Parts: sequence; structure tokens; C-alpha cells
Amino acid sequence: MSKISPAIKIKIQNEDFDISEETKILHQNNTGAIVNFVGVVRGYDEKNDQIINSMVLEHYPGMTEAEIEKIIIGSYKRWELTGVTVIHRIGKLKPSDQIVFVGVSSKHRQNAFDACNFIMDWLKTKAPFWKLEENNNIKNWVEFNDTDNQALKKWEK
Amino acid sequence: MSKISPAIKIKIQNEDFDISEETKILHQNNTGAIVNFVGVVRGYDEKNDQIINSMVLEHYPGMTEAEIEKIIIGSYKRWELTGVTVIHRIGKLKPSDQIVFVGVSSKHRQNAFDACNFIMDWLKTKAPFWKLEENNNIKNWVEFNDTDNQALKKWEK
Amino acid sequence: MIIKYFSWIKEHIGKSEEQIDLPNYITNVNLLINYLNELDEKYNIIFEKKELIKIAVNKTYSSFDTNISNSDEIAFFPPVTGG
Amino acid sequence: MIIKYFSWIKEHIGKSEEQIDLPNYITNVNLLINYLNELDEKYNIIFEKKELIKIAVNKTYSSFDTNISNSDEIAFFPPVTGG
Repeated sequence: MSKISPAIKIKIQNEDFDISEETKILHQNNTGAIVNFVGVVRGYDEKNDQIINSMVLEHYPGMTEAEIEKIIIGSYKRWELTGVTVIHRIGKLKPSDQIVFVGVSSKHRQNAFDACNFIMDWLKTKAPFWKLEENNNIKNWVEFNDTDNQALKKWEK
Repeated sequence: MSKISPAIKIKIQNEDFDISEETKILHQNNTGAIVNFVGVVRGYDEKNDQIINSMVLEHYPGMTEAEIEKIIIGSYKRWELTGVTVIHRIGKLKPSDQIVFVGVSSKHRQNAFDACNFIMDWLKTKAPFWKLEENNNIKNWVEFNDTDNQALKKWEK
Repeated sequence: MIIKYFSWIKEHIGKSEEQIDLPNYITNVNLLINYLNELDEKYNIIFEKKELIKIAVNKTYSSFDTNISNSDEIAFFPPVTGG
Repeated sequence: MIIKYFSWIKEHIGKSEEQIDLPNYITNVNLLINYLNELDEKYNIIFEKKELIKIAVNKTYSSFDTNISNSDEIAFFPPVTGG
């Protein structure tokens, strides 16, 4: 966990999160628009045609927080944000569990949409997390999806 | 209020809303991504260089719900959504109050981002609501902002 | 026919709704506006710049040449400012 | 030098972290990989397709020609799959 300023919050945690509470924190002076993304564990892996009973998320402690912090600071300037929160869960998760929260506040709505969308695209391709899908005794490290790389490219200026 | 199907919810109400509760409702089978937009009353009108103490929102009962329902049904197909909730508050609101909630769930994140962004752009230009800003004895009907019209155009196929 | 007004139009007319009996020859929104303009000059300011007025017939966005009859509900309002 | 491994690379190596003493002539990531490949053949599968491996030096994304020294922390991992 690190809390860089009152308006930037980064947490890597096992516990679930409460979206209402997180939204309150994003509510700063001058905020007119808040966009939240919530990622949910799905119970089915389409690529491998496989039901998922649970998954385990591992990450690279220290690097994760540092890289997320860098990307948030860049987003702050680009979209004139008033707050950013990134929460990513690790450890064992089950289908329909919340896995990731990206919340962004700004004076204007399009900036909030774009910044939240960009940070999610970035997390998918750059934040050092890895998913191990489990189905009884079958364990399968999820493979990187190249369409995520394409998604990130749309933010290149 | 109208609740068209388990996964579509439209409410025009005086009361505040709870984002966590609304997000749970959006959490359907097959949902992988939820995007929420929360609009917040700002305490300052930049156009008129005017502090806002409160505002009153009026709408056209019946037409509001019907028009929102139409746009949601169109979005459902276009972005393969699993749930949509639109809540818009009416009556007297104060700066930093939540005014509007648009929540969208989908299998894939870009669809959720786009659908939520589109519905917000649509609400801003087409949903029959009107804001009266109040500052002591000065009352001022907010003027339509033409940049909102431009924003909606980006969704034309 | 029920006519509804919202926002500053409602304040200018002094009521949110009125009932009028439509003569037979009033068959579309444009003709209704001409009729109201002649009925009372309070309508003139509202319909002075018609391009700034939005119209709904039976709670659906409509235009100046939309057909109407005595059983319809018409609404006149300024561009919307919610969200 | 500390070397960290994640995901299937960690499982293949059989540990998440190891400490090695870097000879002086190992001055960048490429040379380290050659060194490991000669040390034990378990490394070969990992570095067989180098374009599939991501590298961090001191917790920052780096490349095969990034300079390294014995006091650095290096990590090898597959493309990420969080979010």
C-alpha cells in the first residue's frame, strides 16, 4: 500500500473493496465527474474452453506499486484529474469476485472516462500481475492477450 | 421508476443512491467489467463566473423514462451489455451531491467503457432535465452547452 | 389538447400545463405555434427563435411539421441541461 | 545479485528467488542470460524465446542490453495478465 497524496491511492491487497467508500475518497474539490472501473472474475475461460473454479493472483511487490504510481502521475497531468485510486487484489479469488478497481475523478466527464480507460489498458499490459486459473487439479497460467497491447496503443499521442 | 428486466434499471428520484448497491445489481452472469459514471454537483458555474449554493432539477415525467429506456435498449445490442442502470436525481441538490449514476456491465471492458460514455453523452443532450442554479436570490436556468452536442456526435456509426 | 412547458418557458407562461381546444385546421406543430402566437403575445418571446425550442408530441421528440390532433400531449422546452 | 522469477518461470526454476555472485565480465542482461544458460540447462527453456520474456532491473522495466552490476535486483517474468 502507498498513499502518495490525499488524492492518489494505490493498494495491492487480499481483501475486497467497497466502491462507495472509494468513490467518496475520489470526491475532491472541483470534481464534477467520477468514473469507476470494476473488474470481475469470470467463471469461464473462453480461450481454453474451460470452467474456472478459482484463480490465484501473484504480483511483484514493490515493482507493482512503483509502476502504477508512475502511470498515475502521468495521467494526472494529461487529463487534469482531481483524484485517482487503483486497488488490485491478489491471492485466491472466485468467479464473480471483484478483482480490480480503477477510480478517477476530474472536473469534466470525458477526461475522467479517458483516464480510467487508459489506466485499465495500461494495467492489463504492464502491471506485473499473473493469473493462475484453477479447475480441480488443472492449473493453468493465463496467457497474455495481444488485443490488450492493441488497446494500449490508442493512447499514444 | 421502472424496472424493465432484471438487468435494466431506470430511476428518477429525489433520494441519493449507493454506488456499491448499484454495482451489485449490475453484476450479472458473464459480467467481466463494470463501468460506473457518477456526476457530482459543482459549486461554481464557470460560464457565468458564479458561485452556486444549490440547484433545482426538474424533468418531464414519463418522457424521461421512456427516452432513457429507448437509448438503453439500443446500447444493449450495440455493445453486448449484461446490465445497465441509470439513476438521475431531481429536486434540490447542493454542491458535491451526487446527481447522476450511469452503470454498465459487459463481458469485455472496452464495451463497458464505450456504452457508459455514450449513455452519459446522450443524457447530457437528450434526456429532458433542466437545472436551475441558485445563489441566494439569484436564480439562473443553466444554458445548454454546445460541446455536449459535439460529444454525442462521436458515437454516430 | 394538453400543452406542457418546462424550465424558463414554464416561468414565462406562468404555468406548467394548459388545456386548449384545438380548432380542426390546426394539424401540425407549426400551425399550433401560429395559433398560440395570435392568441396571446406572451407566446411570442418563446417562439421568436423557434430553432432554440425543443418539441415533444406524446412524450417523444418531434419536429415542427409533426402531425397533431386534439387528443395529443405537446411539450415545449429549451435544450436540456441534466446529467 | 538477486534474481526473481514469476508465474510459470518461477515454477520451472523451482524457486521464486535466487542469489548469485556475478562475475565481473557480466555487465548487461544479455550476458547474464548466456551465463545462466551455461550454468544449468533448466534455464534454456526459459530463455529459448527471449522475445517472450519481460525483464525488470531494480523493479523497473528494462531490456536485454540494460547494464547491470552485482548489487542489482533482476526479475524475469512472462507478459502480465492482471486486471
